[in-house]
Amino acid sequence: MSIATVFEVALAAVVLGLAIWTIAVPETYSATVGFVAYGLLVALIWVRLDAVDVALTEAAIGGGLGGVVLLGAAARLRDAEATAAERPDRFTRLIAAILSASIAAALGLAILILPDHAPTLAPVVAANAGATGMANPVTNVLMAFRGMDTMLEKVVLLLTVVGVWSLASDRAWGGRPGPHHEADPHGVLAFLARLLPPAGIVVGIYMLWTGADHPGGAFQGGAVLASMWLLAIMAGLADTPPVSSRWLRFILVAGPGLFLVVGLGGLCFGAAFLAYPVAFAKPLILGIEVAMVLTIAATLALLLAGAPERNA
Amino acid sequence: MSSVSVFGLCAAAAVGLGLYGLITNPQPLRKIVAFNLLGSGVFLLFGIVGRRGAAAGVGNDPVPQALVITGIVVAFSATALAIALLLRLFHAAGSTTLSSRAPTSPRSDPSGG
Amino acid sequence: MNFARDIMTIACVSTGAFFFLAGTVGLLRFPDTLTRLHALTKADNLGLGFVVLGLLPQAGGLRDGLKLMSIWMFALLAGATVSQLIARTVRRSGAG
Amino acid sequence: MTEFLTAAVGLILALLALGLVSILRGPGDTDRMMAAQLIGTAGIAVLLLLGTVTGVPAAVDVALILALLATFASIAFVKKGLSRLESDGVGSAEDK
Amino acid sequence: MFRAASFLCLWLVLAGANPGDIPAAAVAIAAATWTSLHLLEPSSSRRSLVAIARLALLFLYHSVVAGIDVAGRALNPRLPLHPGFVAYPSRLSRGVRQNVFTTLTSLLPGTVPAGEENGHIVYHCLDVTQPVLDDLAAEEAALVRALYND
Amino acid sequence: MLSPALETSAGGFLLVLSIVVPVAGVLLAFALGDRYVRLVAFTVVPVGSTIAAAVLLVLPQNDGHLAYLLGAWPPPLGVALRADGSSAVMLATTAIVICVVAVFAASDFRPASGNRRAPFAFWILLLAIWAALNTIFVGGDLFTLYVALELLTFAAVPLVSLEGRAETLQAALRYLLFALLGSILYLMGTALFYGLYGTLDIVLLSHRASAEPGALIAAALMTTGLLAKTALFPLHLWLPPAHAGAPAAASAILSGLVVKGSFFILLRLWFNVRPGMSGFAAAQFLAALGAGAIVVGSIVALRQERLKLLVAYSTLAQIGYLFLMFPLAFNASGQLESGQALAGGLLQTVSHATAKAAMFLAVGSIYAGFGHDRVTGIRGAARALPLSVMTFALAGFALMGVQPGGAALAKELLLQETARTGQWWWAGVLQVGGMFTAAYVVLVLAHALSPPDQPVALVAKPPRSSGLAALALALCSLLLGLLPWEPYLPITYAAESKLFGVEALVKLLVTVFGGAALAILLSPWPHPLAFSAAGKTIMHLIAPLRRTCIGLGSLVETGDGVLRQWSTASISLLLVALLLAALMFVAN
Repeated sequence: MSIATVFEVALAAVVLGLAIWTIAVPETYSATVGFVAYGLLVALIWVRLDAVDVALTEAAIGGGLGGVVLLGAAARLRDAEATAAERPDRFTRLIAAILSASIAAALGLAILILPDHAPTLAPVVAANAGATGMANPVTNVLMAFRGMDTMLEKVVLLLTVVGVWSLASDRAWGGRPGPHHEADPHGVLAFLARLLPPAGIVVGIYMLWTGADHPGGAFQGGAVLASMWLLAIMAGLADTPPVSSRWLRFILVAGPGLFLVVGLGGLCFGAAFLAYPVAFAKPLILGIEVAMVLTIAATLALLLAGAPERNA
Repeated sequence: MSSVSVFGLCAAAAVGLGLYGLITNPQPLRKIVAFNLLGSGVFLLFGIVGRRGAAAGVGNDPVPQALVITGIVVAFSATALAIALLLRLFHAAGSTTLSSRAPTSPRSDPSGG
Repeated sequence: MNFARDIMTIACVSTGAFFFLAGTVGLLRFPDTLTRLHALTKADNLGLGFVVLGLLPQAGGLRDGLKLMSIWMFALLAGATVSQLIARTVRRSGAG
Repeated sequence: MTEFLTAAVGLILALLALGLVSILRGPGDTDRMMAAQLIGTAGIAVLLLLGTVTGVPAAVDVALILALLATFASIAFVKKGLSRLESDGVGSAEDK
Repeated sequence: MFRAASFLCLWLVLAGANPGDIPAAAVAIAAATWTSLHLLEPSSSRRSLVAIARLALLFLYHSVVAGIDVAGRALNPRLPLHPGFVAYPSRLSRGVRQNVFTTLTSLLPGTVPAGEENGHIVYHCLDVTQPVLDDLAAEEAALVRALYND
Repeated sequence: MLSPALETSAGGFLLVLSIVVPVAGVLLAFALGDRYVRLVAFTVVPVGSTIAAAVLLVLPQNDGHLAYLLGAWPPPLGVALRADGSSAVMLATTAIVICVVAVFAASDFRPASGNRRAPFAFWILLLAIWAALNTIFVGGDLFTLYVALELLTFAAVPLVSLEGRAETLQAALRYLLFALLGSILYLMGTALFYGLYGTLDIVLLSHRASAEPGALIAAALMTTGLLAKTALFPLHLWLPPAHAGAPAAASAILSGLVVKGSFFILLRLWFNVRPGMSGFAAAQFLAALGAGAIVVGSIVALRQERLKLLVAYSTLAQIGYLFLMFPLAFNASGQLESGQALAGGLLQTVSHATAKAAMFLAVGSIYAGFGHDRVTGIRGAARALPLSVMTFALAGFALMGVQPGGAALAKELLLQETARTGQWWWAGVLQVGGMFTAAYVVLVLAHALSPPDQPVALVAKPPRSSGLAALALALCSLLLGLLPWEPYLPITYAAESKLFGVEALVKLLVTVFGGAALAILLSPWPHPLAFSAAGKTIMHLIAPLRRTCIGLGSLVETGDGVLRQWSTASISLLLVALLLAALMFVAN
């Protein structure tokens, strides 16, 4: 075994250990902490697999924001743990373990016996990069070759917002999402929330901009911006806007909306729906991405904030 | 063992663990955590597939990468929606159990609809 | 020249690893949360600093080096503020 | 050089794992608040080294994101911990 | 202006100097500066660059010493710890100034600020037998010279 | 069946529009805010329906298939949209049901009323479901189908909990979690397919895929995931509470359309991706689960006190019905063939979509009128709410296979196939299924038609437009058998010829009387029949038999309760996956 393999085995072991902790630990709060750690470390695996775009997304959304959502719920649901139903009996657990292990084994087998010739689209993607003028192949796939998936996935995000908002009580409809955070304006938290967000904004926009040619893109940038906004909200320096705010709604549909408009433009004047004219491909895609980064940042932050709870 | 096999087995194990947790953990929140674990295992599977498909100049097939990014965002949305439902359920019912059979028992509350 | 750079990298990264080791030992040995907090924030931040220092010679240019430094600064700022927050919480909750 | 750096990555990773064991073991939630902080420093170190070893310059960007998001997660840890302590009747300086 | 320049520096460090980047850089810097001014009002006191540089060096030096200090204690078989709390009466006004001070001193060897009580900053120390209060006073003086020399 | 051509066909842009128009509606409604959502929805619905009609018109002129390359990128790099006859039929069905539900809900979800939250969510989610379903029907790529499937789930779940009561929230959460489990299994299979063949395009996969172990595992995982989303017995834990708890208009969409989305993807997977891969044994297994669904779903439905739950359990049984066609679709060489059996299955799908939606709407009106929906408490409904009871009756007739309904035609087609392939046992299941359907329809009608003890005082009078819309939908379902299907589905059977024969009448009578007998024997509630003297004597005579049957029924209900526990259901899910994989391995 080479030293690199030793490292890989160690990384896999740490990640799996955290996964086991997350599943096995009796207390929910500890499990969510374990999951955040897991998510952040899985990003290392993605770097090792040479998929930096995914590593960025996993670190930002999978581990970071996703973990924080879970953590917030765990903190709010502490009292519910006692009333929750008891664990299934030992027999059920045994059967579940056997079956899960069989599925995992089947999957492992399927991976190990994948054919040697390894079909790939990587050369085709590289060969067609010229059509968009961007050097990052992942951005090309997301925005051009599989643009439909990306657009629909933005609609999924929007629907999630609708779904979360629809859980508000009728009284709070139109109000501000999430609990009100009040913190000492002279405290350390407020201090950090004054210093970090501007730098975070630069980093977020950099992430978006560099996504054209290097790993990065709208999701990653949006996630950074969202976390900075939330930081300011948690420190009591900002508040979530009321859900009836027209500006907010406009920003939430800007990304998919622009995507749709550009796509329809392609349908009317160009080759096909979502086909970009070669000369304008890069500016068009960047324009969509700028709109999307705003949409994503607002959506992610609002999803973390939750349903409307307070009157505006 | 190549990195593909190591991480491939890791992905399969994460899937197994996630499934087990999803079945046996009684609290819904733990099920959601387990679902996220399961999801990340499946995403790693895509990563393995993409790594095998690495071509000259590209370390990992970009198509599976793009699929995973989409998948991560969808999984995050699912988590957010499930958590919101769970919190609202806790608020409305005072508990978060999923095992109640009240809605389908023959003599349930007639006011329900 | 190349050799000197490698020597410096090896020395600095080793030092960094040493501080990580010390931090982890501290985490394992120290008796309570607040003392463990010291171990975590101080030793690990220094360890990261040395790793960054060790990687500077391997970095492509001045910009990459500065980028590494700025990451360290972010980590330092985070460590300094978060440790205060945790310390406050611990003191208030009486667990320290 | 590559072997040395890989070994360093492995060492720091192992230390990170040990640290996580110690933190997650508890005993209190306040210990667990440090987890994201630990990953924020050790994880960044691993990432930076890994980026140099495997020749993936963009790993630095991942480290940057990790630094920001780990800080954010740490704050969330503390904040959620605080709100819980409050509900237990223990006031805190940070939350009014 | 000072802030805009520092964000420009951050952008240049992250993305490099590339003429094609100018629009993005401009947007980033404008947004960051606006946010920064919104979140934190500019202070009026004079700053001395030399003193800031000295402060930075002091800061680096302290963090190195702090790391070595903790490492030494952790690896020492006898585990020489005398943990406890110390209250330090700071002359700095509450708010950003005091926060800067606590943030800096959290990197001093053996101290972590753990909140405040009766106008004093409470520090948790690894070793209360060390001259913690004197070190803190020296640090405060350096900080005042650098940033808050009204 | 799907177009093999890798280029855009003449009317292909219609496929894009069928997705884009509802999506644009979602975005516009969200941006404009509470006051305009309904207006936007009422603008989008006619436009979308026109597009569906246009697809129906254009398709036959293009040899029965349409294709569109998004961004002009050919697969495997790009994503193609494709439509065949079945897509066109499903597009049209969806458009019709959505139209009717929109008319029905127009008064319920008025944005002007005090509560603005529910209308806002309802209309946006309605449009989103439409977009998701259309994407599923025309999507040509397994991952695009995954995104569409998630879109569907994310739109359907909030509909369940629209009223915000604790039990509906719980139902929504169960639904979401189980659906997520299903979609992640689907995604696993997708990853394996890409790893094996380097494409996710359905047509390209159909050329490349072969029955190798990895592909079989992938197919088993994907099938199971889709079964969980379709709520095939025993993976149905989420369906009854979710479909019974939602508002009537939402239930109609959920029961009529949403479960058909995952079912349609399953059809694509089995019939298009690799017809030879999914073996005969696995198909028998699916059909066996379907038979189980018919028996358990119907028996438990008969035992429900609440009408909405009864209808929800009937959905469960009807979903089982859809799976009976799988073993009948094999040709002589052991390959799945897109022939008459598939046509029958699709017809069954269309018929159930329209009839069940109408049924839920009718039940919703009854619920609104009476203020409750207890089966035993709706006596006199026929006089008080004639329109709703008539709708329920017509939809019920359509479901149980009365000529010239779609279900009747589908049943005839499937019976022919059982004869062709010599699988007589499925013919028996088909007949019994019709009888069970008749049982609960007769049960409800018997209660609704019997005179009340005291004059019925309605809590609220449902608007006439709603009632008429539902009635139109039920009628539509009952007349499906008369439509010309040839351009879209390979149906050579002439329904008109047997419309009024003696044979049809006998069949009808057998079904109805069988159903009535089953209803008397299995329903634990006091029968309206028992109030007449003759009825009392009969009831007295069969009392011991009835006690036994009710005992059996309660046993089935207990078993259903066990199966609907989370751990049991998810264990069954894994078992189904492993069994499917094993059966596929055996076959190959």
